[in-house]
Amino acid sequence: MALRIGCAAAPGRAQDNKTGSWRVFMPVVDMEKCILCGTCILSCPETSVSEKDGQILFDLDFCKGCGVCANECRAEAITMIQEEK
Amino acid sequence: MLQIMEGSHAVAEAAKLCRPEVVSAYPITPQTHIVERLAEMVADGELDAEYLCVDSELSALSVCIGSSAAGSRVYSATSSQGLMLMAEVVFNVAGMRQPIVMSIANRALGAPLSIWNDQQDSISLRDAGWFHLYGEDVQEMTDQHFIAYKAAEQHDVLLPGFVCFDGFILSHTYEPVDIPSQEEIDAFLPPYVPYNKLDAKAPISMGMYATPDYYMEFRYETDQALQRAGDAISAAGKEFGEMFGRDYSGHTESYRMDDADVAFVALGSICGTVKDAIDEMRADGIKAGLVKIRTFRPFPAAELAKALAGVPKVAVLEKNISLGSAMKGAVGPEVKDALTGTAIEVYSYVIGLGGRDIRKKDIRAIAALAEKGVGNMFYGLRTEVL
Amino acid sequence: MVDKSLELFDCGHRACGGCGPAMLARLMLKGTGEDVIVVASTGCMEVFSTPYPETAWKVPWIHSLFENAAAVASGVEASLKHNNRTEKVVCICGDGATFDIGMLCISGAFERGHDITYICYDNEAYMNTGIQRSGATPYDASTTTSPAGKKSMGNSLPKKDMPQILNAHGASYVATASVAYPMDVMKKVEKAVNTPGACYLQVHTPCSTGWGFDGSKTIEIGKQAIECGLWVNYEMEYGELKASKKVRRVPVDGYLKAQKRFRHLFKPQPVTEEIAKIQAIADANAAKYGIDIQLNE
Amino acid sequence: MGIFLRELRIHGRGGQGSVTAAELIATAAFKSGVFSQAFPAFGVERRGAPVQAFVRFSDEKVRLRSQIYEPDYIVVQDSSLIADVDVFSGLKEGGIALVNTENGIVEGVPDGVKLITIDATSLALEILGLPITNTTLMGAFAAATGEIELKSLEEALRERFSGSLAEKNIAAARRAYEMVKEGQ
Repeated sequence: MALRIGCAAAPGRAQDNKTGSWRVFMPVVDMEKCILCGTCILSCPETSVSEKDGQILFDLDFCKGCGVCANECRAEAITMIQEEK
Repeated sequence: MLQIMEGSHAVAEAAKLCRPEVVSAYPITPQTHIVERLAEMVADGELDAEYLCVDSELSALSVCIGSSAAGSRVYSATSSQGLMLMAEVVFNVAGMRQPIVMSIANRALGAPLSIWNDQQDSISLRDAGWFHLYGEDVQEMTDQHFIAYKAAEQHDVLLPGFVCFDGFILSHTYEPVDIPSQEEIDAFLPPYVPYNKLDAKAPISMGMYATPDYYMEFRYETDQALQRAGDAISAAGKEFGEMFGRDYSGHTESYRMDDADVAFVALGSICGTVKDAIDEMRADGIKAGLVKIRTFRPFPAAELAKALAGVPKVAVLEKNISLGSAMKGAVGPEVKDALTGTAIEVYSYVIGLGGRDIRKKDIRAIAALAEKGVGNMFYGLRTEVL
Repeated sequence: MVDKSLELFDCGHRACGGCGPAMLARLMLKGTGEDVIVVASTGCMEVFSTPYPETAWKVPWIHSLFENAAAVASGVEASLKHNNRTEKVVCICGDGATFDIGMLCISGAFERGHDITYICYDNEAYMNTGIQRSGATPYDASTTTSPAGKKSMGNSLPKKDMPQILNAHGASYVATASVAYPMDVMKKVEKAVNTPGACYLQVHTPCSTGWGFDGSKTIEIGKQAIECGLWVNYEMEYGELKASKKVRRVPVDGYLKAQKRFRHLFKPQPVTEEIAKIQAIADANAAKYGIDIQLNE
Repeated sequence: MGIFLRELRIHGRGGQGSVTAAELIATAAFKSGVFSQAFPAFGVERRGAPVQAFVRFSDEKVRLRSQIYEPDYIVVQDSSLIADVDVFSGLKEGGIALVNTENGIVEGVPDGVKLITIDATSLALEILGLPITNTTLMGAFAAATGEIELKSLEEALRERFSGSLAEKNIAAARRAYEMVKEGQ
């Protein structure tokens, strides 16, 4: 049966939907200003902000460019810039 | 063991023997004695199940969805208005492919309010994706619970089933019934093995929504599964017959159909009265017969066509009314459809609504009407009060 | 610092940019951990997170209907109990499913005292179907079924006090939270799932589309609601108030002005008597929950 | 056909235990080797309202599900019912009417019907201490019709009731059985 009985599915397929294409503005972080407080990570509705080796990373495959991270950044380290497509 | 007991209590015994882990129901006449008895069994430690005394039928069947999805065998029972209150959930259960078995003590629907028997409740939900079994007597309706669980839980089926029996007429009747032992039922009905279940060790999402790209395919799959349920019911009925001597491999049962000039088609307890009436008619030279429908969903069209082949007239006895339809009853058109391409005349007779008693003489009168080609009507209306 | 590999709510879901409920879905699962079964009602979150076959849920999740999540969860819990399983059972339902259509099933589940946590994501209207009023819609908010007009100031009814209704059922733990305070949400979810019995959590989840503000302001709006006293974060245990978030309260005007749903209160000119009524609601909240920071403190 | 079907209709009032009586008679008949069927006239009657219950007895499985219109036997739990209800309706010629009455006077008994009266109320009061007549009438029914054996009736009563309650009911049934036997 190709369809999962009862309209059920295993996790993993949501990532097929690359919501990054919805974006108009793109977040850019100035690591000079960033204090690594994690607010942007916790606030992101898309689970698309992460930190690795002291760097804040945006997963642009999924970031919808809502700007919550920039709005909430207390160090004002994130700016939203218009993206060229 | 053959013993005498009330129909409702026999159903409760059957439910218990199927070892449900969760029982969730809301009391409604004439189903109450079933759930009261199950509550006693749990209270006395005879049945090791979670018994949820819920706020409504809506919750009762919703609880069943949750427990079933979590991997438990579950049981519920209802009637009439209760079934209507859970109607949205009824459709949902089938779409979610949860093999829940629910007893329906058939009762009329309001308005006007009526606590008495007809089959409007379950017939009205014939398109919900559940299989429907109808019992003629306490023995048959009891046995059908074992068959229902067995068929429902097959992995190529995974659909819920109604076990329907006439409220009061069967639910409140005391008669001898053979109740199998726990060992026998354990041998017939193995523990439930879910196909999908909610489990943190292997997460899945159940009951997602489908866009137009998928919805029709899910409905198609459900229909296919319901067709396979027919085979599963038949196979389980045959196996049950081999183990217990009562064979339910047929979706229909023919009674004195040899050379019949008029055949009745009916569901449920009325079939007993019809059989007695047929014996009388045959003694008087009227060649009548009966084809009883045991499995109403999936509709056993091919089996009915075979059973009714060559009979000039068919009288479908309907304990329901499909308001506004041409034939009046809901079963008649399906019987007629099954006989497409034949010269057999099919008539519906709406009879016994809201507990109106049905006697042998009524059955004889309907045979006479069918002979004359008069049908698709209410039978036995009290015209003086109209 | 949060490691993305621990995320239980996947990216790729279809919520609007800046979605408050999507924030909650993530935070909630951080609070529960992975040993959980989630029961969802029909609603915005269900639709944006589970179009077949793309589920955003990495934990077991089930949706049945709009109104029956509490009953489905009761059934899940009964099955787990019977089989000595350890998963926590959590409902996540919108305010329509909670305040209105689901009341019967919720009342039954809380009366029976199942060991479940019911979380309402409160965005104060039926957002899934296009912003119709619910029992959670605040006074004077304009929605598509309570529109402001020449003879209407919007929703004429006060917000239903759902937490008190569940307190009256004897719930072990009842709390409110806001996605504007993520750590507080996670902490309360964790507390609720570890408290035996039926627990209720009502989380303010601003909706940029439904309320009319820019998606970047979701958290800012949530904070404003708390700072003016129109939303109060508190915790109750067995019906007793245990804690509430204290604020230096500001007038309600700023919060209202920031949202299109209250625009009719200010344009063409301010309707001072209506704004005063809303201020009175905030004042009553402040008095009831003791949220005002006193100057001498 | 060959099926020899006998039918009983019990007339009582809500609360008098007519349904229980029908069930116990069917149980006793089953224990006597008969295929029996008992069912109430399904209704919403409250305490005191006239009610009916039915029993069928047969040597083979009973299939008929209609109510009973032409009974072989009727049991009337309270003679005051005769004024309210046509208890004799359809009673077959040669049929038996068992009526609970204090004074033995029963009006309107059709011709050809065998009337048996018993003061079941006094008997029940004496033995059970309660005016509950159904078990007493069961004993009388057993004696009057021979459909059920007294031994089977006692068994059925022991299954339904426990301890001294069972024994008192059995004593009442047995006493009524003897009284009817003596009267015959």
